[in-house]
Amino acid sequence: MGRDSFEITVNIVKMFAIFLLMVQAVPILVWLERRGSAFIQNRTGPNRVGPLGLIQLLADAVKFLFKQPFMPERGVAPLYYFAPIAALIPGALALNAIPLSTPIKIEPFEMLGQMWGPYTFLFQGYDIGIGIVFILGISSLGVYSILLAGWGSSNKYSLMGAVRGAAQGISYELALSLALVGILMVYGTLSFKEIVDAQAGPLTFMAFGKEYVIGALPNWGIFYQPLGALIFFAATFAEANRLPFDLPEAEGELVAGFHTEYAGFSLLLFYIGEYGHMMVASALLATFYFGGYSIPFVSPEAVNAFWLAKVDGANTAAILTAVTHHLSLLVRVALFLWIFIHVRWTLPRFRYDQLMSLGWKTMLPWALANVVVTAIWLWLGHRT
Amino acid sequence: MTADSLLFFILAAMTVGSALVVILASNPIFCSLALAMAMISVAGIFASLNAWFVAGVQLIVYAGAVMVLFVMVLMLFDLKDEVRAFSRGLVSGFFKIASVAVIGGVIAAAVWMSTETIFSTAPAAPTVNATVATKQLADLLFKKYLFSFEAMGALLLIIAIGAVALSRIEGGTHADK
Amino acid sequence: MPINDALLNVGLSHYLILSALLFTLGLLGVLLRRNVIVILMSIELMLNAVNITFVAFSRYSPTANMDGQAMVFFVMTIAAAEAAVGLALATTIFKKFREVNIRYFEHLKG
Amino acid sequence: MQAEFLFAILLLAPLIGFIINGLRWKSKNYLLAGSIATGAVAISFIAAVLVVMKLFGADAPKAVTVEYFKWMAVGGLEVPVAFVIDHISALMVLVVTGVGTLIHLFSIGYMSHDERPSKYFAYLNFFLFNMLLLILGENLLLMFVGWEGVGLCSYLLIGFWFSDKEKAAAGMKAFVTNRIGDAGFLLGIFTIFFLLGTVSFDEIISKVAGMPVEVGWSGPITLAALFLFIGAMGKSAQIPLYVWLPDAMAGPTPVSALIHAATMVTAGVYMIVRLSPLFILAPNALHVVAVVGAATAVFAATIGITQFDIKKVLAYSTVSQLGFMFLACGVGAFGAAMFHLVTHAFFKALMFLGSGSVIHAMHEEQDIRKMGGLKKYLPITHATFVVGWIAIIGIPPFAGFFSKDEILWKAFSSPLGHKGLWAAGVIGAACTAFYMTRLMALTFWGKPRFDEHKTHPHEAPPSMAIPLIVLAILSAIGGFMGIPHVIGEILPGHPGNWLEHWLAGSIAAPAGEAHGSAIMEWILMGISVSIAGLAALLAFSFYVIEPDRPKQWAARLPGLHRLLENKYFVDEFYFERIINPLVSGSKALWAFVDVNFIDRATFVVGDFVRGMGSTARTLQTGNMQQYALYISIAIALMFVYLLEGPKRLAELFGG
Repeated sequence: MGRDSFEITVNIVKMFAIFLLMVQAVPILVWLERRGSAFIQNRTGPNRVGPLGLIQLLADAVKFLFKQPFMPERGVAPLYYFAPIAALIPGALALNAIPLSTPIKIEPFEMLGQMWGPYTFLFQGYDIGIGIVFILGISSLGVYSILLAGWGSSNKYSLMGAVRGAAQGISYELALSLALVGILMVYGTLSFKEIVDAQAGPLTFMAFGKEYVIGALPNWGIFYQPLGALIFFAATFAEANRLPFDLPEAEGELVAGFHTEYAGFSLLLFYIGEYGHMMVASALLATFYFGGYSIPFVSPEAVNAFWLAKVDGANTAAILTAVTHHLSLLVRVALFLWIFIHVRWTLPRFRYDQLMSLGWKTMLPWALANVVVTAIWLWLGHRT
Repeated sequence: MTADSLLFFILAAMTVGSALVVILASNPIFCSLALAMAMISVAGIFASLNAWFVAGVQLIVYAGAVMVLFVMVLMLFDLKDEVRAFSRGLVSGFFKIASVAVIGGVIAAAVWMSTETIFSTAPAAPTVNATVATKQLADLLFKKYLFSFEAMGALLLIIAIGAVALSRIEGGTHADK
Repeated sequence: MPINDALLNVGLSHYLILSALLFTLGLLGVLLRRNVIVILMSIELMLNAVNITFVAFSRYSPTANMDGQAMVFFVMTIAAAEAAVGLALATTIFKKFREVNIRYFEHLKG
Repeated sequence: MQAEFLFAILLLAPLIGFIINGLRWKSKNYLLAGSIATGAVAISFIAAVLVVMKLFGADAPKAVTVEYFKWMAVGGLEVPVAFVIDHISALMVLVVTGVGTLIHLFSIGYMSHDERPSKYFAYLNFFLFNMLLLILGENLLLMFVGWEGVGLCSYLLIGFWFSDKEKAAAGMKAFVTNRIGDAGFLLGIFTIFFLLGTVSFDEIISKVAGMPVEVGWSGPITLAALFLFIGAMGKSAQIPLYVWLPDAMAGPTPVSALIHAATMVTAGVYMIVRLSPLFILAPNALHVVAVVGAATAVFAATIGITQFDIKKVLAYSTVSQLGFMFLACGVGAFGAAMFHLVTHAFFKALMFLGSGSVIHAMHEEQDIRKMGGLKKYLPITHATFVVGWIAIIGIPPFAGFFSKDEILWKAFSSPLGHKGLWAAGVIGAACTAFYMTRLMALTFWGKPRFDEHKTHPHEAPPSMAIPLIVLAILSAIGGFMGIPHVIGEILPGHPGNWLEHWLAGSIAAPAGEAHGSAIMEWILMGISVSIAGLAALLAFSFYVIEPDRPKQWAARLPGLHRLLENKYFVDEFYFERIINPLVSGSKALWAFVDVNFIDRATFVVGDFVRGMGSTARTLQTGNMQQYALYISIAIALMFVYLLEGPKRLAELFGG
């Protein structure tokens, strides 16, 4: 009983912490987006409030919080108010399922006159065995927030945006899932941790029963699944409703799409949901195709040994090891987030028919081809 | 044990509650959203039965695709609250509810009588790692049930063609042309 | 205490009774509602009830038996197919009558 | 390579060819269609060779079996989709795919002027797929699927030029006649399943292994064997179900070569050889097989003497040769039957293709009275035809000699044999020699009887010549795989009877001592060869030296000639005695019984039902929820009944 409740408490705390992490990253990303877009468009961007305009975030947050919340007269209150909350759930749940660093093995120690541990602290919200399927299932729920918002606002533009968003979500989820099937076939597991572990060391190919090692490259998924990575990357844009796939909120056609009628805090929640989606996508991209939290060519044991030599106490070293790996993941996530932002301010928006034909006629067949080619490649690799 | 049973009762309550909303709500949009909720709860129930992969697929297929389709179609129809959501007819209504009650009662009674001690836990099979279980499932689907699996593929293709053909008809079943 | 026992030990029969409940609710929906789409949704409810029994039996069979879970996939496929055709039919009816009442299907009697 | 993989290629290559050509059935590009089809069969042939290689070697298995998936499981019957290649089917599969490839190649040239080449090649490929299913299927049901499939393809190809009513009717005749045989085959399968509880060849053979030989006529195994033989009769054109095969010549000639000479019609023989351990237990059934076979051999050969259509002659020859194979089966010489099947496939395919080449050259002329002297126009066709001719009349050392002679010897010496059977065989062989020589003489030798200014016969293109040459070589040397012991002993190196050795493990042999000595075999061999030679010489003198003699003889024996020329009036007999009485009887029944009794009864029933219906019609409101209500009420009642609801309620409340 004691053990269970401790576990439950730890998990709840972790989930909450990761949720907060997601929320707290949003202002930084907003700032980055504004500065970045200004940089791309040869403008200055926010630069008055605080150094580099950093305090602008705080001002924005205050503005959002103090705006008067209101609802369209003929809106459907339960749906209208639930939609922004629903926008947060998939992102937060998905981010919780991704391992953000190596597990921390805490040796027994004494604190407050009591022995604690040993305990293995997982650096993720919860370890769910079927990680990939879970992520797909959760992210497929993302369209509900758009649909609810669209219907609840009782606004023509909102509804059109919502229907567009739903159709787009369903369409691109196919390509997304099929791209992940390739990963599934290569690694033969649904668990994120095992996928990350499998990407350690130098690049190792199996061909006709023989092993070929390419020492200069890390053993990352992108070398096994280049096409899959491309499709996954493109589909995540559509799933996150980012430009060039932001048809649901196309401001030129639909005012602001599904969140036309939202303002203030509830609009902020939508933003958090969108950025959360991007964060999840970046973390997944890093996990599946770029080695996750692992550091190229350096094993976690080596990092641990390094910290053991620097500091005293195994637990401190273990924590520092986890932090190091976490930073390694964060570097990748930041890089991908920047790519998300850069693409948004570089590419024009698709037309709706182009979007659909890209999804169904280009990405889906290629994703299928990727699955078939992967199957043949694996079959060839393991036969002599 | 307590945490598990608590989870089950919460999920069961959610499922039944959403199902009730599905059949009682007068606005079809609420019906469909409640059904989506029910699907998610059923996914939770699958998870509580250690059928992780099935739960995931339930989320992806039912909650993520089928229900979104329903909601989308309903939104496009722009249906308002229905004045008469239920079919009329006192006698047939009585028979309907009575027959359903009998079916439900009989199933419940059957479950009640079929297990020796109704509330004692049946010996559950040993739980296995989710990845291993998924592999077993794949083995079944791609070996034992391969033919059915392929047949399902053919069925889906036919359905896709049929649905497209149906929706391209102009003016419904009694078109003038 | 049987009641206490029933609350604390969740077993096969709990799932079966839940499934029976869902099934009857779905059946009620099919019999009573007038909106075609809601009827389709009630059918989905019934199919889900069946799925629960499949998975429950698979979990509580004495040997680790995954056949029940495999069946769920087939049920899901059928359900998806049924939803697709049902919605296409509903759309056709809607185009004609601007409503999706089940009574318009009486015209199919011929 | 993996056996699963090879079997899949072997079977699927023709199927894929069929699908491709079937999807582009409107195309008139005969070269592309033909290349696809030929390529598919060639791939199949290579796969077959690779599979058969597995059977060679010191520790090679006796059979390679591959099971793909369960087809059906009903009660005690479990039928997997499994394929087997053993020493019997190896022989057959090589012949079918090998000869099939050559005939496909030949067809490219032959069908070059046709309207629908894609359809033709699609059918041909589909035929091969079904044939392979028939040969390789590991159980009777799978074999039956192939059996029906080849029947269907045969029907489609006989009636390929269906705009001609007669040809369409020929297809129908083949189909219907085959159905009679198929019913017998199906009954045979049922009997076997009833008897042994299985349809798998392997299990059938292992189950009958220990059974005693059945004496008498009413034993279950005899019954099963006779039923199966009826099936074989239909497919392999034996008396009395042979009538469809001569008419089947309405189809394109390569089809006649492939389906109605080399492969499909031998399916009956193959089936009996396959089940030889079962047949050997029913000597009475085997006697029937032998007598029917011998009778067919003689009967068809005598008809062949008077026919004037080049393909009809060959068709009757095929029927007659099939009779020889059944004769071999009937005397328990299953190896000899297989041997003759293989050599016959070579030389009869050769002769059919040769006749195709002749018909092609003569602009669709099939009457040999209007040919003659084609030797100088068609040198390659003539040369290869000569090889086939020598092979079929049994002149050593060509293929036909070895196989036919082995059959005759076995008919004489086997414990199941009889001198009468041997004599019938010799007469059949003599007739064969006579009519084949006649065919040669009328077609290729003598003076041209067609207008040389109007018709310009031309030699076949290479795509048609190559198959002819390859088949001629095979017809010439094919016999060496089964050299009789007596000849082997005097040859240098003492070659053994390779085929007999190869098949020994897979087929059954009759119990009992063979009678007759080596000297006897030499004498009989001499007799049969010399009789055949004499018959050939006689025909040569009749048709080349003194072309008037046949007419005189026909005038001298008008009755016999009329009988033979009209094929013993069998078709007429069937029409007069079976079909017409059936039709008129049915008419009488219709006029009296049907109108007066059955119609009355049905009207009464109909009125009753209509009355019921108009009452029940009110139930069909079109209201789907009402329908659902009926269903749910029915389910509720069913549940209550199944769970003994009333009883339980009574228990609950009554005490």
